[in-house]
Amino acid sequence: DTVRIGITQNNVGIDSYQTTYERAFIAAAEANPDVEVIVLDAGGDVARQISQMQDLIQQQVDAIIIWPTDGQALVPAVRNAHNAGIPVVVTNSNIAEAGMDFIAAFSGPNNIQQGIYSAEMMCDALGGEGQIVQITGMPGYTTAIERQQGFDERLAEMCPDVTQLDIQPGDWNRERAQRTMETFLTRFDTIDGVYSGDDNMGVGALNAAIDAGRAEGMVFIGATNFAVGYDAMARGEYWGSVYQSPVDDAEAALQTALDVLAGEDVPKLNYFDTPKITQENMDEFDRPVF
Amino acid sequence: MLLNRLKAGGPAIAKQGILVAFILFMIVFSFMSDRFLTPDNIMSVFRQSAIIGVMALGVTIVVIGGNLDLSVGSMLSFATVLVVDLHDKVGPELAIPIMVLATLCLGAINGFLIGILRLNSLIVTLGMLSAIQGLVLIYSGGQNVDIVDQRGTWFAIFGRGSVLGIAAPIIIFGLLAILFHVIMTTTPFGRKVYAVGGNPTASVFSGIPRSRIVFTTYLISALCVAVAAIILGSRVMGSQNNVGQGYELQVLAAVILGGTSLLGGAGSILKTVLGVLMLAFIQNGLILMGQPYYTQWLVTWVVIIVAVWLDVAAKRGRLFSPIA
Amino acid sequence: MRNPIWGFVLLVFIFFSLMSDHFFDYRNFQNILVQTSTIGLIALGMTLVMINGNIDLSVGATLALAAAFAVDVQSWAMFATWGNWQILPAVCLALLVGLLMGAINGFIVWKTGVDAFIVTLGAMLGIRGLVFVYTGESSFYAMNFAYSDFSALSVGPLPVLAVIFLVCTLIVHLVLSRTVHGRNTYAVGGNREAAVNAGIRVGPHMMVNFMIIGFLAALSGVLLSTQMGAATPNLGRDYELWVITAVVLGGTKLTGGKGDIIGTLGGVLAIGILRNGMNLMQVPAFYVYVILGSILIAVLFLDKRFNRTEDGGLRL
Amino acid sequence: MNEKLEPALRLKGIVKTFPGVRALDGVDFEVMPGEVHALLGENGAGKSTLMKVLAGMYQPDEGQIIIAGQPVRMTTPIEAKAQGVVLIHQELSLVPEMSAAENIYLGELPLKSFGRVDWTTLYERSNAILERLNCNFRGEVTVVNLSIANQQMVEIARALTVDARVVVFDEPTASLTDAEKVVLFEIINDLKARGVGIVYISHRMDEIFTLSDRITVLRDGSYRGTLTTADTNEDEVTRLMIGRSLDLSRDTATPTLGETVLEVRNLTCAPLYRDISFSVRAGEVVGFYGLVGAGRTEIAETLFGLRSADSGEILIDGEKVQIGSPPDAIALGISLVPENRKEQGLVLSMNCRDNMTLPQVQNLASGPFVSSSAENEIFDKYREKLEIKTPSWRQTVRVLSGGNQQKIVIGKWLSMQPRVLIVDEPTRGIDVGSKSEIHALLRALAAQGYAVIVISSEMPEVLRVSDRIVAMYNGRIMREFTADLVTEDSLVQAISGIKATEVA
Ligand SMILES: Nc1ncnc2c1ncn2[C@@H]1O[C@H](COP(=O)(O)OP(=O)(O)OP(=O)(O)O)[C@@H](O)[C@H]1O
Ligand SMILES: Nc1ncnc2c1ncn2[C@@H]1O[C@H](COP(=O)(O)OP(=O)(O)OP(=O)(O)O)[C@@H](O)[C@H]1O
Ligand SMILES: [Mg+2]
Ligand SMILES: [Mg+2]
Repeated sequence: DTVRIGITQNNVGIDSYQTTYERAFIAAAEANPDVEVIVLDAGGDVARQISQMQDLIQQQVDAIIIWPTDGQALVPAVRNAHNAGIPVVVTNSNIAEAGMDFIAAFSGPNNIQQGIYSAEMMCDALGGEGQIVQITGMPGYTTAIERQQGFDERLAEMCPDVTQLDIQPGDWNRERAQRTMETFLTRFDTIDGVYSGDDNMGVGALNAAIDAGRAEGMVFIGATNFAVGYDAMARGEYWGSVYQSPVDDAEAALQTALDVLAGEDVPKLNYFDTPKITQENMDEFDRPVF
Repeated sequence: MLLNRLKAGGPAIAKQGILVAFILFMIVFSFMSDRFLTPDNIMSVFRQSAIIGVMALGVTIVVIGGNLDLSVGSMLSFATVLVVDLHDKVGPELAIPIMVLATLCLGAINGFLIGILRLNSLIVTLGMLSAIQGLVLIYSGGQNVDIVDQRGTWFAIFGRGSVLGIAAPIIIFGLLAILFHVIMTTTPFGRKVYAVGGNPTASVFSGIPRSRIVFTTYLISALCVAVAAIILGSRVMGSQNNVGQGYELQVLAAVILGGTSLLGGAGSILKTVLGVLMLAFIQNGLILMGQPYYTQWLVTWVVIIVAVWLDVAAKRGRLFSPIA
Repeated sequence: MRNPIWGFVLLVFIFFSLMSDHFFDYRNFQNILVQTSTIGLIALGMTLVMINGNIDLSVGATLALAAAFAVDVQSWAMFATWGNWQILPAVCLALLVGLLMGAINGFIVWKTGVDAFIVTLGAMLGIRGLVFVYTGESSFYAMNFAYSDFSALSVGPLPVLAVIFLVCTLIVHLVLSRTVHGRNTYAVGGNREAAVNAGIRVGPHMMVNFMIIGFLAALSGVLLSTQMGAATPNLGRDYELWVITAVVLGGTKLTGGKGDIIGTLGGVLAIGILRNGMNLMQVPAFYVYVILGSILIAVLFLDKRFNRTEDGGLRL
Repeated sequence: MNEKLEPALRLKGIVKTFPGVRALDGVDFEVMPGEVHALLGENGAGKSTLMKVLAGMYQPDEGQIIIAGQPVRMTTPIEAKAQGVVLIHQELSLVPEMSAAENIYLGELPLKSFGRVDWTTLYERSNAILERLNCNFRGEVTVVNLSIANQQMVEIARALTVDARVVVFDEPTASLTDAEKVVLFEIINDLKARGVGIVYISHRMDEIFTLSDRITVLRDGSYRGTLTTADTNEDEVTRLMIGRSLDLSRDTATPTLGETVLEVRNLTCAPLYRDISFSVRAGEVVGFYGLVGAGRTEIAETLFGLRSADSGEILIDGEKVQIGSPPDAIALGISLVPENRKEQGLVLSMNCRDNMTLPQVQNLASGPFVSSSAENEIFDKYREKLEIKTPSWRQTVRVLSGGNQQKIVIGKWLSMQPRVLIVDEPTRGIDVGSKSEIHALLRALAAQGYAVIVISSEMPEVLRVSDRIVAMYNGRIMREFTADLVTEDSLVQAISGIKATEVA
């Protein structure tokens, strides 16, 4: 017989990643005749996500998949589901430590690891020395915080001679990142590299540098490889990024939930692979669809 | 004599409040970073402020006419997504007029609901803010749009071109500001907008077609959004579905900083330009100083209140309000 | 009910009852009440402030600041030995912070004579800045599950959060309709000059109302943080817009002088039921924006149709 | 007057300046207990300003306020009230959405525990006061539902809530009917009998002479002298006020009437007015007389395209016309000076000149721009013609005195060179000097061939300016009189609803 699975997403439409994720998720569910899904979107608002959790619990779905808007704040909501006997699978960005006891599994990329990858690429590209700036995602959101954390820690450890001049947010917004980069360019006479929390912002920073005539020799590293980033890489303007497929992400989440429901023994942390992508190895990857 | 003039509260002095605030602010900031007042930086700030600035011009006119427009943020997302998406589908020479027309239609809906049906502008444009955001997402299917041939298209001139070393966005913003300033201060239309905003009833009793004037102010606002979208799309060469999110409040803050009264009937285009520049210089200056981004919010808080306070104080001729 | 919003509430109620299997369920009604309590509490304060002829755009940020205090203060070393009682000083301090933010807004409006829209627009940015300064842009969480368990308590058939909301609604309703302060609220908004002439101390009066809304926003933040067991720096973004929408739907005039709590309750419920019902019906996210926006305008339009009296038949 | 008596209130050498205006220049003024002291002066002479100083709303730059022998400083209206000084405002100062009782006790609602309003006491007290004022409504009604006249009564009722030492009435009768005036005068006499000092401001000489004991005259912000009413006459007062005598006689020259310009046939807009037919010829002034609420304003609004009639026809020059909006009316040469200058006549935030040229700003364009010189020309012409007192055309009209504001509105519509000029209550709140100028102006306009309609609730006014008088009652035309056949009695009967036939 069919299982009913509810999913509450973080903020569909804020970027293509989440939209593509949603599509892939629905497609995967439709492909499976035994699955019925309830797809909800929290619009980036924690409180709304909590209400959606309540609504899903109230409807007594068989399992809940949640893409938390905030790792901490969803812990009680997840606990409620757990107490109501509904298994919870966390997708994409993880729940806080305190909530680990109440989830069946996590499935998604490792954002801290991605930050680490980016730091390693930056070190490689700069040969271990130089001055860089960082443009982060929307302040206060887990993905942004984790990527920054992984990057900062790994960079300091791996190449202490690379100095970070400043860190400012780009709000996941290309124009905003472009503006921030323009100001960096005025402020610093030497910038050797730029790390951006995703490629969308990275391309904004690249645009600013090109307009200022200073892109030559500047290293651009991003995360979540978007099509624009891929293309810029192909043109040789963009150094590297982290390849992360929303389709893999969505399918992994659904599969994890189904495995949990089937009573299989699922590991707590299911990270799917998000490899480094650079100008050198980009041929091995398809151009992202988003 | 000077004190008397200061007390006279005429239009000449009303300008001074915000101007004084602006000059004070620039002096303080230029002491804190030596890169602040360099020509390069000033040009860069001017260029960055063009998008918000162009939208603020339109919103100023709406506000002088006694209404609000909170839908400009979503509308900017709409227009940018549309023009960028169509760019690759039908080419820029068709994409631009189609986008302008579609944006004007949204402006016309605002104008119809507020100007003709007389619904409250705050709530209508709030509703439109939400509805248009949904429209954008439905149109794009939630996907980012990008111009593939970023280097080859002439569409790039609006955001990245320059004439005599002056960036195109600055030229567009400057020309529009002058144009709207002239329209508002010297033409019959401008006079009517002030009248309708100042006292709608008396305007009707004076034979002014109030509905049509309000309707037109929303068309102008939409037109400004369309122009801003061209600059934005051309500058970024792509668009997210939520590029304009939150711009409505930045725009409104700029208009307010410019001393335009939310009650309608008073305000000035040139002072809005000051307001826009002031906000842009705050953002820029604090990054130049290496301050964390949230300092910017705290500084904006203080600057908005002090600047508007100085402005109203200059108008009424005393510092503290007469409210008991 | 003379207020058209209650007709609308009834309409959407019937609509969703027919359209969704899960809507007409007593546990779902509990959910709706809990979900509306957040916006609802602030809306109570907003009704006072708007009847006063002012507006407060900073409530979302105040809510976030209070939530941060409520969660963080619990873990202060000085209360370490207090056990579950450590929640008490935390909540008190959070509410105090709300009062203080309201007082700052009110004081500035009073002394500078700058329009409240502008003052609180500035505060909306500034207080959010304070939240980030205080939290260092990360989330706080409560070590103590007793804190988040509070939100799961019930009083009889009602969840405790709903009870708090309903009690506050009753109190604010009584204050507004029965007390001198409440009546003066109408006077100040209806004709400020007349209020001044009559010797009402308009400045302090408005400040009190800003403090009330600050307090209610903080209370809302505290209750929200009990549901999360945590506080996030981005909490409450856009809430001001939804609160204002609810209050206006409830029939309060943006220009002041008119409105009541019964209407506001209707407005809040209307939005809560719509949100909940669309979730249950699984309306796709993109369409939810369009539907909410259109309904907002439609209700405004119908309201205008039913209550068109102002112009007395004059074509203006 | 009794010399030994201490004045209830004395003002000495009051100076008050506003930006660009010296509104009060060393004014002395005193009121004795039990005296009605009238304060007279042209529009903008400073009467209201002086009273606002007295009521603690403005602080004087120089001078002293002495109450019961003690110099006092009053910084808020509430302090003034505590000293027993109550001001009834020229402009209504009410909260529309609140009940009459709450308005009467605004700022000092009776209290119970927990800050609750004591409704029982509130209604008891206010209903007692309203009864004393012979009002036909109760304290429970919402003010917005009351007529302007009744709102004025609420305002007046406030004076009776405290044990007042001095009560100031600033043009209280501007919107009262005759019957209500009688009640007001009774109240004033009652207060007077109880030893309260009354300051009475009005532009109506008849009232001044029936009510007052003494008259103080202000001119251009300075004190001109105090007269004992019994020992003086209108002419002397007028000369003190405006520096010359007034010719109050009706201009008797028989007008040369032209063709019929405006004709109205069976116009009906239920329930406001029904079956209205009349015509106006070029060169003629037709007066519409009736009580407030008779429906005259609504007819004017219909003619100006602001209201649509249910049935009936409007003809201009014998041709049927449709007037769907004010621009239509303006294009047909109709002008309307509306009855409420602040709400309907002026954009208060705009300057004097821009207000005056507003309806024709489209036509003053040179190229795409408004011609500033053409505007100034118009403004200067009518400022001179109507003697508008303002430091410059840049002054916002908000700060002009009521009378000068009214002149701006009249100037606005005169400058449109209309064929049909409708003026609704043209001299409400206007001083005697300007009033007679406006009357002369209306006559002169008619003589130039304009068709003029004057709506007024003041009998002397209609009698002075009209060639024909249309008397209205309750939405219907009762009778038409020609100037030479009208008598005050028949007019009063007509507007009270007594049919002509019953009289004859
Ligand atoms: N707030 C103000 N700012 C500037 N000028 C003012 C202000 N209030 C009054 N005035 C000016 O002071 C003068 C006196 O005004 P006031 O209202 O006292 O006249 P008034 O004698 O009451 O006239 P009216 O009979 O028309 O009511 C006028 O010239 C007016 O323009
Ligand atoms: N039959 C009626 N039903 C309802 N309201 C009425 C009726 N007759 C009169 N009124 C009210 O009275 C008002 C008419 O008063 P208004 O002051 O406009 O009349 P008027 O004759 O033009 O008086 P004036 O010009 O002297 O002020 C209308 O606005 C309306 O509210
Ligand atoms: Mg006066
Ligand atoms: Mg009338």
